Amino acid sequence: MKAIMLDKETYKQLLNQYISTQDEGALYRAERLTRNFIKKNILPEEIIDLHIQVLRETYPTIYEEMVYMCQFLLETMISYGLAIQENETLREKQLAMRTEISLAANIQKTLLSSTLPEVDGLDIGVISVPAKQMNGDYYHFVTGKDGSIGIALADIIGKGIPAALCMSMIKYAMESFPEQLMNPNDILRRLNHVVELNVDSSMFITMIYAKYKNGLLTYASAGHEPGIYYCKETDTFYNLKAKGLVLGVSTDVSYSQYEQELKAGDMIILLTDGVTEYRNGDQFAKRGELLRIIRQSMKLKAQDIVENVYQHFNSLSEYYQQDDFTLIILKKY
Amino acid sequence: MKAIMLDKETYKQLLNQYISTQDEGALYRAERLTRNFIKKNILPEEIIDLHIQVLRETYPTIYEEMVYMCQFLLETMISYGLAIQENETLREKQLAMRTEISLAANIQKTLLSSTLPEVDGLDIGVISVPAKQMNGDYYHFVTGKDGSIGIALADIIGKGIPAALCMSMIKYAMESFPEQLMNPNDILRRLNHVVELNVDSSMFITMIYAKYKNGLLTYASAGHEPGIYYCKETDTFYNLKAKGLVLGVSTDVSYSQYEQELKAGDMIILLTDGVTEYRNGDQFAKRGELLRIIRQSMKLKAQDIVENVYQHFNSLSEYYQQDDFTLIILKKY
Amino acid sequence: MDSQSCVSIQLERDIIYARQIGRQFAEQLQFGLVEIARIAATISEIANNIFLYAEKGQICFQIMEGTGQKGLRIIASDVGPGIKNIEKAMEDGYSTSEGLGAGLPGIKRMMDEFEITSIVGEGTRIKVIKWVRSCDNEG
Amino acid sequence: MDSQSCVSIQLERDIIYARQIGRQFAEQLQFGLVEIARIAATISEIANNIFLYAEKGQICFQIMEGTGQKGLRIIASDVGPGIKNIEKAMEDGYSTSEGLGAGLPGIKRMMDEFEITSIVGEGTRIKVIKWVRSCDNEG
Ligand SMILES: [Mn+2]
Ligand SMILES: [Mn+2]
Ligand SMILES: [Mn+2]
Ligand SMILES: [Mn+2]
Repeated sequence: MKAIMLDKETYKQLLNQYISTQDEGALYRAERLTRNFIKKNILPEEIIDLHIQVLRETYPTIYEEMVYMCQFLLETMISYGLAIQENETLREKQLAMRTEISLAANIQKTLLSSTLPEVDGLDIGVISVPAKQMNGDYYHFVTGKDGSIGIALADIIGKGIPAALCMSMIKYAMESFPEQLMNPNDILRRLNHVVELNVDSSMFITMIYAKYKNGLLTYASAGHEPGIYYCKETDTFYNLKAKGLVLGVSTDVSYSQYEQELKAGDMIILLTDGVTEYRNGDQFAKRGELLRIIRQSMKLKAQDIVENVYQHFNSLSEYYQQDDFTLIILKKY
Repeated sequence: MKAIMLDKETYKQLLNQYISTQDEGALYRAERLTRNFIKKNILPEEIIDLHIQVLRETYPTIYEEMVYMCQFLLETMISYGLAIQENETLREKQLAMRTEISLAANIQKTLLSSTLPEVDGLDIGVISVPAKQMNGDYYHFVTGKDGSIGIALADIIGKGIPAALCMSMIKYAMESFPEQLMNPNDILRRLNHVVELNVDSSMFITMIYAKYKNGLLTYASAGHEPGIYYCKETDTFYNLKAKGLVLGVSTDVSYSQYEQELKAGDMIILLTDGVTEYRNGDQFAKRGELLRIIRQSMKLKAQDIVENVYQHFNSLSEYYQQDDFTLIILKKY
Repeated sequence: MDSQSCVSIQLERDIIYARQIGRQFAEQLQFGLVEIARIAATISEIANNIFLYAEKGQICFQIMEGTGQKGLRIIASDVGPGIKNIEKAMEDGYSTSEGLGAGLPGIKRMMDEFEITSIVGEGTRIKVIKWVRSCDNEG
Repeated sequence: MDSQSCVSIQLERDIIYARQIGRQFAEQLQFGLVEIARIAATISEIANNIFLYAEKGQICFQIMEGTGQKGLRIIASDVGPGIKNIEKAMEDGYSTSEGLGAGLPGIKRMMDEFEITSIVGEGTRIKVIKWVRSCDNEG
């Protein structure tokens, strides 16, 4: 209370100084002081009150009308004062929300963590970096009893909390499927059903599901960003063509299943659109840029390649990560 | 732009009116107008500008010092104007957040919905009403292949989005347990492990898990609000005593298992603390009040009883639902 | 002036009259300019609340004199349908009908004490008190 | 006065000097009182930004005369460590060091054009332009 009184005295001094000298320094210091006023909840109407006081002190014989003018102004400022006070509450709420979301993001991280499976002859690398706090990309590895591995990679269209909940539903649904049904097209058909039933039509999901066993990759796609096959023999990258409707749009959808044989030195690259549609300044990258970087680091371990790719993009000076970024690489050796 | 100019003209007229008559009506209308100004992003500094204009028009021979005073004031108001503009953005963000959370709440609802199982000789009723948008209570029914049913009722300590994610984890974990392990104490022991591993230590969960088969209720509790047993023969309510640590606090915890036989006319009441710890004005209800209402409607179907209880509390004039409210009643017939 | 006074609120000009009465009480209690303006704004808000949730009501003023403390109590009451969700009405950033910062949260901020009771089907009553502080005259 | 002028910013009194220069330019361009005050406030903000992310820098003023449009361009630059997370610095309700509403979002609101480039390890450059509107003199 004392301190506030002092602030107000300072303000009056600055005002008097300005009246006699029109000094820029007084204005500057008044600006600093006002910032402090706002923090201390001193409102515009109180500033006007100070002015009335200075007015009366400086011009004891002033027309009463001029005081009325200031009183009118003071009344006007009440509404502005209220708006400013609301601001503070809104800020606090926003801060609380931030804390809550960061807590939720942590839970999501542990909830959706998936350990890399160990498969003979296959080197696996994966990186997934959310654009905001909550990740809307989802990947999961399953190890089958027959020595096969399943790889799910999904992108939830829609962000934030709803996407996170939706993702945990997918994970839960997928784990509840009986293992003998673990064919990519079956899994997508069933997931489509679950998503269609449970999720608002404004939200949908793209997914690629792949199964690897003994050098053969079987996969199906629900409208997902196409994967890439690197053929060592021809030293060429090919798109993994696959047709299929995104999950959650239509009730009964069946998915085609595709195959790709892998030989030593071949690679499979699975990704979400966040990898190729990043923005660098005003430019959007093409898949070509991705392949160039992969080719440069092809000799490395799969995990090093994916990290290398992310580092490359992230280090671009005008890179701005708009979307969640997930990249999986399988290297047959 | 035209409209804003007009507003400013109106303001000047009101000001002039007030200078000559000190009329309350002018102040009142100025207040209305200012509200509109705030919505239209006319800021306090612009109001001061209007004042300077009126000052010059009304007193053409005014001391230049008085204008300087107002200019000083105008400069001061810039910071307030900025704070008010921020307010608008914060409001928009808050609105967006609300929409997101209501979307998430919908997903949560479908995600966590559990259909009532059909069991011979048992009438089941359940109601679960969240205090805010997201529900931090969780219940789930499982039907076993052996004709038994499992009932899980949990209360996540912690609210909002993190609680919702946590809950979907519990659901997922529970469904992944092999059925032969479906004993209440085993389930709690395993869940404790999952929660301990995955969830931040600031969040924990109370849970009661009960299994019903052929007139016998087996149950275990992890620090949950005690259930209630109604014995028809003695026409008396008894607390279902059970000891056990809340989930997520310690690594290795084992839970005791308890039994309660049910005869025709007997009831089991499972609840979360939101049912008994609601606030009515300044008073907190006791369990006694709950039992009084249940006794009144005991003859009804289980679903009608639980709805009746909620309606009763909700209709109290000063009732304020602080916590999520979940009530399950099993009636043996 | 009497120490109690009521104004019935049905038309917009009644608000202006209520503000006048409230201002007179406030001046009598020697509130500072800022506090007087806040009292007037509060009267607008609670009158507005009457229009929002009922058709008419009344606003009563009473000077409070207690042990060493003086203040102005304002009670607004109506027999309208009542406010269903007070919690929401009290939340910041929620009221859209009025300018930013207005509504019930605004009243609460401007006054020293605030109390609202609303019974659905019976009506709403808002009680506020503004206390005179010894340093009020100094702003 | 020349149509371009730079002020180096290293001490607090340099801010005051920069505001003075900026104000002279603004008066020369016949901006209204409100806009002049906002230009001065912007100068404080960008100078403050220099202190926040670097030790020193400079602020340059340039009168823009184009096809029927006149304006004041202000460029602040430093060779400090750069701003790592511009996105966050641009977010409302985030800056805690300053009063509510200040910081980069505040500058953006006060000016007509706003551009920031920051390279980590090289420095930061903020360019703003305020255009003279024909009705500026009428507030
Ligand atoms: Mn996405
Ligand atoms: Mn994406
Ligand atoms: Mn809870
Ligand atoms: Mn609870």
